[in-house]
Amino acid sequence: MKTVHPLPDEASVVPVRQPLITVEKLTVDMPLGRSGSSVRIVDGVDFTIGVGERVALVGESGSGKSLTARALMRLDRLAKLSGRVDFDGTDLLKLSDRDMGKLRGSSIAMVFQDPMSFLDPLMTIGDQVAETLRIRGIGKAEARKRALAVLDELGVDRAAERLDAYPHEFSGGMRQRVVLAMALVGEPRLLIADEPTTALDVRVQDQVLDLLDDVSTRRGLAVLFITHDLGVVAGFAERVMVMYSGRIVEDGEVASVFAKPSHPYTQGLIKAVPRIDQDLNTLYAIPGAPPPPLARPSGCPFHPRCDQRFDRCGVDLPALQPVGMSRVACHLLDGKGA
Amino acid sequence: MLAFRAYSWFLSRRLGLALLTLWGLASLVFLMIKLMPGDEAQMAAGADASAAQIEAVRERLGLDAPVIMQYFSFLGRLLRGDLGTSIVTLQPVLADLEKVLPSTLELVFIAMLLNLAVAIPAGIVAAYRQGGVFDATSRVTAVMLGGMPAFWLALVLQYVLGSVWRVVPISGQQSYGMASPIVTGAPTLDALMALNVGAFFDALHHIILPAAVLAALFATQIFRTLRASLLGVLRSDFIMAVRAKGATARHMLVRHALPNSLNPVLTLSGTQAGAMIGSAVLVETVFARQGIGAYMFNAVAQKDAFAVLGSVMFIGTVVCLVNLIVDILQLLVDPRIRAAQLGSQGQ
Amino acid sequence: MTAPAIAQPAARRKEGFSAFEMFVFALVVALLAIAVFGPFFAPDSIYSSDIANSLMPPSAANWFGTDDQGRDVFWRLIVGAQTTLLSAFLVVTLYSLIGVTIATVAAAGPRWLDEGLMRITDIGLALPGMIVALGFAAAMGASLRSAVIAMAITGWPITARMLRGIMRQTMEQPFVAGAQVLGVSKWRLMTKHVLPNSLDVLIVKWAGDIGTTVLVLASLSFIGVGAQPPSAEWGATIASARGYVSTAWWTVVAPGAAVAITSIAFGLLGDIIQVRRDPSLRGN
Amino acid sequence: ASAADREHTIIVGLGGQINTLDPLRADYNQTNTIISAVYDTLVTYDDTKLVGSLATEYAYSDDAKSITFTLRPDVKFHDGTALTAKDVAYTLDRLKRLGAGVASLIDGYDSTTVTDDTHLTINLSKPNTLFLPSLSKIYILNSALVETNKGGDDGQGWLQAHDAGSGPYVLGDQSQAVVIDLFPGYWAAEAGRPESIVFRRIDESSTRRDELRAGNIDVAFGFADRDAAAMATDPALKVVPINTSYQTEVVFNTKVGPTADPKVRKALRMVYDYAGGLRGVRGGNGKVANGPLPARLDCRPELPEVKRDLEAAKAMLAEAGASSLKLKMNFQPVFELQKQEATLFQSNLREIGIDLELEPIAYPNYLASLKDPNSIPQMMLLEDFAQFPDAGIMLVKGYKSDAIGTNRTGYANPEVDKLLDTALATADDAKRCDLYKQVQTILDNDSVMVDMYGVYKPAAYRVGTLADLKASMLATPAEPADFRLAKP
Amino acid sequence: MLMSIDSISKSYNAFPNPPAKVLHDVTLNVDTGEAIGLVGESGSGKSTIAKCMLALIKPEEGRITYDGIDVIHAKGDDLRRFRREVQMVFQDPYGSLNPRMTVEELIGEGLLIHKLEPTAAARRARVAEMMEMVGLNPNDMDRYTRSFSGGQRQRIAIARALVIRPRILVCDEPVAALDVSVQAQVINLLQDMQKKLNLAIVFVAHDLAVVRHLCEKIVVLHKGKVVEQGSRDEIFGAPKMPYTQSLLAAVPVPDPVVGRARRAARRLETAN
Ligand SMILES: Nc1ncnc2c1ncn2[C@@H]1O[C@H](COP(=O)(O)OP(=O)(O)OP(=O)(O)O)[C@@H](O)[C@H]1O
Ligand SMILES: Nc1ncnc2c1ncn2[C@@H]1O[C@H](COP(=O)(O)OP(=O)(O)OP(=O)(O)O)[C@@H](O)[C@H]1O
Ligand SMILES: [Mg+2]
Ligand SMILES: [Mg+2]
Repeated sequence: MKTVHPLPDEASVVPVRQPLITVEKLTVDMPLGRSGSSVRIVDGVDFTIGVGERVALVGESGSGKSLTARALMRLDRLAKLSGRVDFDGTDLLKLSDRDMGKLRGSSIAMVFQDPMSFLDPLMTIGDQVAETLRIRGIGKAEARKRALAVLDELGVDRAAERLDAYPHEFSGGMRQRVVLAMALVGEPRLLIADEPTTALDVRVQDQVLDLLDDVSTRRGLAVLFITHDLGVVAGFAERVMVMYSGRIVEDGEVASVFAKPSHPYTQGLIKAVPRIDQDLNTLYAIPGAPPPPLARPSGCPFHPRCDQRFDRCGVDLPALQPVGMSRVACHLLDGKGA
Repeated sequence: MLAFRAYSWFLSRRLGLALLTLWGLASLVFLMIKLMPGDEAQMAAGADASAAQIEAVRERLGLDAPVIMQYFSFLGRLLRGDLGTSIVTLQPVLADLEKVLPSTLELVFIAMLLNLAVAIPAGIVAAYRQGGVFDATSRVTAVMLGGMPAFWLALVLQYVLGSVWRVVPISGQQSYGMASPIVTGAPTLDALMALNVGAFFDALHHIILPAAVLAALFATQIFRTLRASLLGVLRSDFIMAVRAKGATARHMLVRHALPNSLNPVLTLSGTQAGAMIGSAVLVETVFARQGIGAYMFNAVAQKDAFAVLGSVMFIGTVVCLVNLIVDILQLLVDPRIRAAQLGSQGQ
Repeated sequence: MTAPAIAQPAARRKEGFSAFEMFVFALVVALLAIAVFGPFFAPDSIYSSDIANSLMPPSAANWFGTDDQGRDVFWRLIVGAQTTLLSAFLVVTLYSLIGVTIATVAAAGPRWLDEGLMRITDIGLALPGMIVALGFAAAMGASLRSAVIAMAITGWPITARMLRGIMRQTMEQPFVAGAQVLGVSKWRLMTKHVLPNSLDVLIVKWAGDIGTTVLVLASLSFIGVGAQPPSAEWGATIASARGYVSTAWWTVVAPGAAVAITSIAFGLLGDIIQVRRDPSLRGN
Repeated sequence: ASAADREHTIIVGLGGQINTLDPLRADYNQTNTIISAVYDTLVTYDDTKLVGSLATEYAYSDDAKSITFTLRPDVKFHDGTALTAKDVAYTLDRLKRLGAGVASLIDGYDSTTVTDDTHLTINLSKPNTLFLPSLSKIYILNSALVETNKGGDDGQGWLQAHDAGSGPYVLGDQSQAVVIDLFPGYWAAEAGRPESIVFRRIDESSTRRDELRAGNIDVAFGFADRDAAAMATDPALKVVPINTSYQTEVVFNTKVGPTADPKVRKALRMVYDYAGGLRGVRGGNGKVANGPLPARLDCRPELPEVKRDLEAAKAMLAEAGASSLKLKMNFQPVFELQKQEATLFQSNLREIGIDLELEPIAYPNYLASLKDPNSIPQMMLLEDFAQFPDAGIMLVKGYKSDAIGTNRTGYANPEVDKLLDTALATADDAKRCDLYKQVQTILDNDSVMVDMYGVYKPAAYRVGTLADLKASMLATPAEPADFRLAKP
Repeated sequence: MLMSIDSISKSYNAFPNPPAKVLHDVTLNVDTGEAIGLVGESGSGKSTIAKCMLALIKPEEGRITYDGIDVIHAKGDDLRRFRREVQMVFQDPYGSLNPRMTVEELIGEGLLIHKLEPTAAARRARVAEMMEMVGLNPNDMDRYTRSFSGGQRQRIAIARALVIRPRILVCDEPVAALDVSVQAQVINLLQDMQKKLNLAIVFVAHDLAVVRHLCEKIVVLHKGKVVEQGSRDEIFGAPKMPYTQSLLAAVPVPDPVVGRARRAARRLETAN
C-alpha cells in the first residue's frame, strides 16, 4: 500500500523555495499572575518556511518551541504577541479573531505532543476528525466521508468501523494518526507538528515519522516539526533551527548542521545523544540546566553552561548572523574567539 | 446483547448497593428513634390517658415486644412495602406520605430546575469570560446568596415581595378556588392534567419564590463547581486542539468544554437532591406549604416512630435513586466511565 | 562534580495580596477578634431582661435596637459571635477528624473494609441531618451541644467520601510506591505521604464550611434545636426574632446580616485559599 | 376548594398540623376545631355552663354511677339516617375498645343501656361526676356508616378523611386544604352560617397576619401579641382577644429536689415579673392569675394575686436554707412566647442569685417523664388549658396522687385526694363546687405552681366577612359552627 | 546469583472481562554488580516486571528469590532486609518525590525507617555526603523539590535510593522524561554509581541506544514474554529475533547520512 518516496540525494542543490510563512522579530510574553507584569518567553525570533519545506525546531524543554508554534496560530489566549507573521502575504498578528479562526485548520493546522490529551475524551474519533469540516459548514455525511478517507490514507485499519470509537479505545500510535487526520482533513498548507512522537515508543515513533514523510511529500505540505530529539531531526527534516532560551541560536541545512555544528550548544546536544552505531564511551553531558525565563543570565543565555565561553559571552547578546549556508548566534564566530 | 447484559449487571449491582444502604439507613433510624425518650404508646393513647389505657394501646400496637422483635417485624413489614402505622394520624405511613410527598417533590424539582437553569449558563459565561464583569458580579452574587440562611432569606423575601409589594403570593400552594382534581397531588401537575391554564400559572406563581429561595444556596454551589471545573477544562490541551481546528467559542464551549466539565456538577447535584429535601423543611414552614418537611418535623416532635422512619426511608430512597441517575448520566456522558463500569471495550 | 547551586527561583513566586484579599483577611481577623475579645467589653445587661424596653428601634443607646426581652441587640451579637464561631469551628473540626479517620482507614485498609466503610458513608449521606438533629434534641435535650454533636456526626460523610477518593488517587502517585519500596510502615505511609498530599482540596472546603456551619446552626435554631436562652448565639437570635420581620425589623436584619457576613467572609477565605492553590481559578 | 362562592366562604388560617379528622383524636386541638362543626355531642358548654345538645335531658343517678339521657328525636346524620341511642352506645363502646385519644376522658365507662331510640342509660364502673362534662368532647358517630367502613381498624382509617357526623357541616373536598360545607339538613339550622369553611394551615403568626391583610384568609387565630397590636390599627381588620381557659404557669415537682420544699416554691412564686411579662411578652392580652385554675372556670375560690417581692423571696429562701440555688426549668420550644417567658423568669431569678438552666423538652418526653415523680421536671413552664370548662377535670387529673401520668407536680396530699374522691361522687353541683374550691385553696397554700396569668389569644378577622367572633371553651379559641357571615 | 525470577506470570483484573495476562512465564536472573537492560515496546510488561521485583505487586505464578528470601511471601525481618537492599528509581521525576518533604527528609527517610543512623545529625551528614556524591549541592538540603529541575530531581531520587546502600537498583525508564542533555548526566551518574557501589542495576527502557550504553546484559520483552536475552554484543551485534531487529532498526540516529540510509533501507524492507 505504502508508496516509497525516494530520499533526496544530499549532494543535490537545495531547491529555492517560495516562502510560505515569514516570521519577523516574533516575541511572546506571558502574563505573570495578576500583577500585570509579564515574562518574555520567545525573544525576537526570525525565520522563513518555504512552500513544502520541512523544518525542524529543536531545543530543550522550556526553550519556547511550543509557544513559538502556537503564536503562529495565535492559540494562546493569554499570550501577548508582537512582531510579524506573514502568511501568504497577510500578517496573521493583525487579523481579526474571526478571520484567524477561518485560517486555523484550513490553511495552518497543528498536531500536538500528547495525542491523548489533545483528543476530546467524550467525542468519537469520527466526529472529531470531521469536526474541522463541519465547522466550515460541510454536511454531516460528506464530512464523515472525507474523514474516513483521511483516516484510510493514514493507515488506520478498519477505519470505517472505528469512526464511532472513542479515543481511549485507541493505542498511542493510532491516536497520533487520528490527531494527524484531524489536522490534515482541512487540507492545510502548513502543518505544525509539536513533538508528535515524543510520547510514543521507538517503533511507533518510526511509523508516525514515515507517515508524516509520506503525507507531506504527497501533498506538498510544509511542516514545522518541533522536537527535542536530534535523531528524529536527522532522518526527517531538511532544515533545522536550534532554539535556546527563547531565541534561535543556529539555523541551517540538516546535513551541514550535523556535519559541522557551529554553536557550542548544538555541538553539545549532538554529542549528548547516545548512539547505537558508534563505539561506547562516556556520554558527553552539557553541565547544568537551561535557565528559566525569569532568570536568564546576562549576555549569551548559554554562557554559564558553555565550555568555550570567554569574557564577552557574559556581557553581550550575540546576534543571529549568517555563517556560510547557516545562521548562528555565537561570539565565537565573530572571529574574536579563543 | 452484550451491552444489555453489561447494563443490567451494572444496574443490578447499583440497585443492590442502594438497597443495602437503605437497609442500613432504616436500621440506624429505627435504633435512633427507639433510643429517644418518650413513650409511643402514651402518645397514641393521648395525653390524658390512664396507665391502664396506655398499656392496652401498647399491647395493641405491638410495642410491648422487645425492641429487637419490633425491629424484625418492622423489617418484615418493610419488605412487604408496609411502612407501618403512624401513631399520630393512626393512618398507614404510606398513605400519609402520599399526601405530603407530591408537594415536596414538586418544590424540590422546580428548585432543582431553577438551580441548574441559572447556575449552568452563569457558570459557563463566567468561566469563559474569566475576570470579566460578568464573572466578577456573578461570583459576588454567588457568595452573597450562599451566605444567607435560607429561612432568613425566605422570611425577608416573603415579607418584601409577598406582603409589601404583593408581586408573589405570601404563602400556600394555590389560590382559593384554584384547586384542580387531585391526580398526583402536586398542584402544578394536577392543573396541567386538568388542562386548567389558570390554575397552572397560579400554582407556579405560588411555588416560584419558595423554589427560588431553596435553589439559591444550591445554585451557588453548582455555579462555583462548574466554573472551577470549566476553567480546568478550558486550559486542557484538547480545547486548544479544537481551537486549532478553527471552532467558534460557542461551538467549543457547548460541544467540548461543557460535557467535559459536567462530571463534578453531576456528582454535586446528586448530593444536593437529598440536602434539598432536608432544607425544604425550612422553606415549607415559612411558606406554609404542606410537604414532607412539615410532616417529618411533626413526626419527630411526636415520637411518631414509623412516620419518621417512613419519611427518612423516602428521602433515602430519593437520594439513592438520584445517585443512581447521576451514575447513569455519568455513564452516558463519558465513554471512559462506561468502559470502566460496564467492562465493554467498545466493540 | 557538584552542579551549580540552583538558579531557578521558586516555581510560583510569592505574590502580594490584592486589596480585596486584604479586605477579606481583615474581615476574618475582625470576626475572630470580636469572637475572642468581644465578650470582655460587653455590658452585663445582655443577659438581663428589661421587658419594659422590649423591641425598641435602633437609637443612640441601643445601636441595633433591643430584642423581645429588651436586651441590646448590638452587644448580644458581639457576645454571640464567640459561641457561634466556636460551635462552628468545633463542628467542622469534629467532623473533619471523623472524616479524615474514616477516609484514611478506608484508603489504607483491605477492600472489604473500604467497601464496608463506604457503604456506611452512603448511609450517612442519605441520612437527613435535620432529622438526626431533631432526634438528638429529643434524646439529649435541645441544646447547642446536641446541635453540635448532631452536625458533627452527620457532616463527616462528605469529607470522608471526598478524601477517600483523593487519597486513592494520591496512592497511585509514584512517590507512594517509592515510599513502599523503601519499606515504610503503613502508618507512616498514610500519615506522612498520602494524607498531607490529599488535604489540599479539603482545606478549601473546610474554610467554606465554617460559613456553611454557621448557616446550618441558624437553621437548626429555627426548628428549635440549638442554643437555648439566654445564649446570644446568632442562629437562636434570628430564630426567635423570626416573627418580627415587619414589626421590629432590626431584630431580624442585624443577626441575619451577622450570619451572612461571617459565612461570606469564610466562604471568600476558602476561595482565596483555593485560588492560591490553583491560580487558574482566579477571576480578575 | 368547593362549589360555594367566595362570598359565602370563610377561609381560616390555622396554625399547626391537622393530623386527622377522626373524632377519636379530638384531643388534638386542630382536629377538634374542625370536627366540632361536623359532629354533635350529647352535651356541650354554653360558655362555662353545661347544656344539652343531642340530649334534651340528662341526670346522674344518686350514687353518680349512671346517667340517663333523653335524645332529640329529629336529628339526622349527614347521610340521612336518624341519630338514635344505638349510635351513642356504639360510639362509646368503640372508644372503650380503642382506648386511644379522647377515650381517656371516659375512663370508667362500663356500658350503655339503650332503652329506645331516644332513651339510654350510661353505666359507670365507679362514681364519676366528671363523666358528664367529658361527654362534651365525645362526638357521636353514625354507627351504621362506620360499621360498613370499619375495615380492620374499627373505622379509624376511614374516619381519617370521611365524616360520619350529624353536625352543621359536612367534610368537603380534602385535596388541597381541609374544607367543610354547610349541611342543609342540620337539626339546629341557623341563618348566616358560611356555605363553606376552608382551613389553611399557616404556622407562622406573621404569615397569618399578612395573609389576612392581603385578604387571602378571612379569619385566623393564635396571633403573636405583637402582630395583634400591629393589626389593631388596620381598619379592615378586627382583632378580638379571645379569653378562654388558657393559663401560663410553672408547675413544680413537689416530690423531690429543692422544689419539694413548699418554702422554696413559695419564694420562687414571688420572683417572676408578672406585670412585666403580661405587658412585655403578652402585649397586655391577659390578666394576672390568682390560683391554680384558669380564671374563666367556675368553682374557683377568691384567692389573692401573688405579688412580686424579691426581698420577701430572699428571706423565704434563707429561711428554707436554700439561698444559692441552681434550678432547671423545662419548656416547649415550639411556643415562642413561652420561650420568652422562660427567659424572663430566668433573668428575674438571676436578680436574686438563682441560676436557672432552661432546657426545652419535647412533648412526648415531658409526658413520659410524668410516669415517675423522680423524673418529673423540677419546673415546667406550661400554657395549661381545660379540655372543657370544668374545674374538676383539671384537679382530678392534675393533683390526685393516683393520677400517675397526668399529675404534673407529683403532688400527693391525702386531704386533697379525699376531697376529690368525695367530689367525684357528689352529683350536687353546688356541693361539688365547694369541694373544688377547698382543694384549690390547699394547692395555692402549697404553692404547687407559679400561676402567672390567664392569657387571651388574639384572633382577628376581616371586617365584612364575619359578623363576630365568639370564644369557645370547648374548641378553643372559636368554633367554626359559631361563625356567622357579616353579609349572609 | 543475587535475585532470580523464575517463570512468573501476572494478570490484571479487567472485571467483568476475564483477567488480562500481561506476563507469561518470565524468567531472568540478576547477579551482583551487573547491569541488566529490560527493553520492549510500550505495554510489553517492563514496568510490571519491575514492580514484581520490588514486591509492589505479586505475580500469580512463579517464584522470585532474593538472596535466600522468598520475595513473594516475605514478612517481618526478611521483608525489611529486602526493602533495604532492593531499591527503585521511577520514570516521572515530578511525581516520584513527595512534594511535602524536604530534600533532607526525602533522602534521609530510608536511614530513618531502617534505623541505619540513629541520630538526626548523623543522618544529616550522610544525606549531605550522598548529595555530594550524586552531584547536588548539600546546601539545598532544606528545600522542597518543586524548585528543582527534572534532572536534579532524578538525582535526588537516585540519592534517596542509594543512601541505604542497596544491592539492587531497579530503574523504570529513569531518563525517558528528561532532555537529551540532562539524560546524559543521569546515565553517567548511574554508571558511576554502579561501579563505585558494586550495584546491580535493572534498567528498564525502550530506547535501545541508552540501554546499550549502560547495560552489559539485555533482556528483550514482547507482549509479556521474554523473546531474547543475551549480552550486549549478542543483542546489538547479531539479534536473532525479528522483533529485536525491528526494535533496533527503529532507533533514530542523529546523523542525516546514516539516519536516512537506515530509514530508507528499512522502508524498502517493510514495503516488500
Ligand atoms: N501559559 C503560560 N504562562 C506562563 N508561562 C508559560 C505558559 N506556557 C509556557 N510557559 C513557559 O514558557 C516557557 C516555554 O514554554 P514552551 O512550552 O514553549 O517550551 P517548549 O520548548 O515547548 O518545551 P517542551 O519541550 O517541554 O514542550 C516555559 O518556561 C514555560 O514554563
Ligand atoms: N494496574 C493495571 N491494571 C490493568 N492493566 C494494567 C495495569 N498496569 C498495567 N496494565 C497493563 O499491562 C500491560 C503491561 O503494562 P506495563 O506497564 O508493564 O508495560 P510497560 O512495558 O512498562 O509499558 P510502558 O513502556 O508504556 O511503560 C499493559 O497492557 C497495560 O495496559
Ligand atoms: Mg512544548
Ligand atoms: Mg512502564
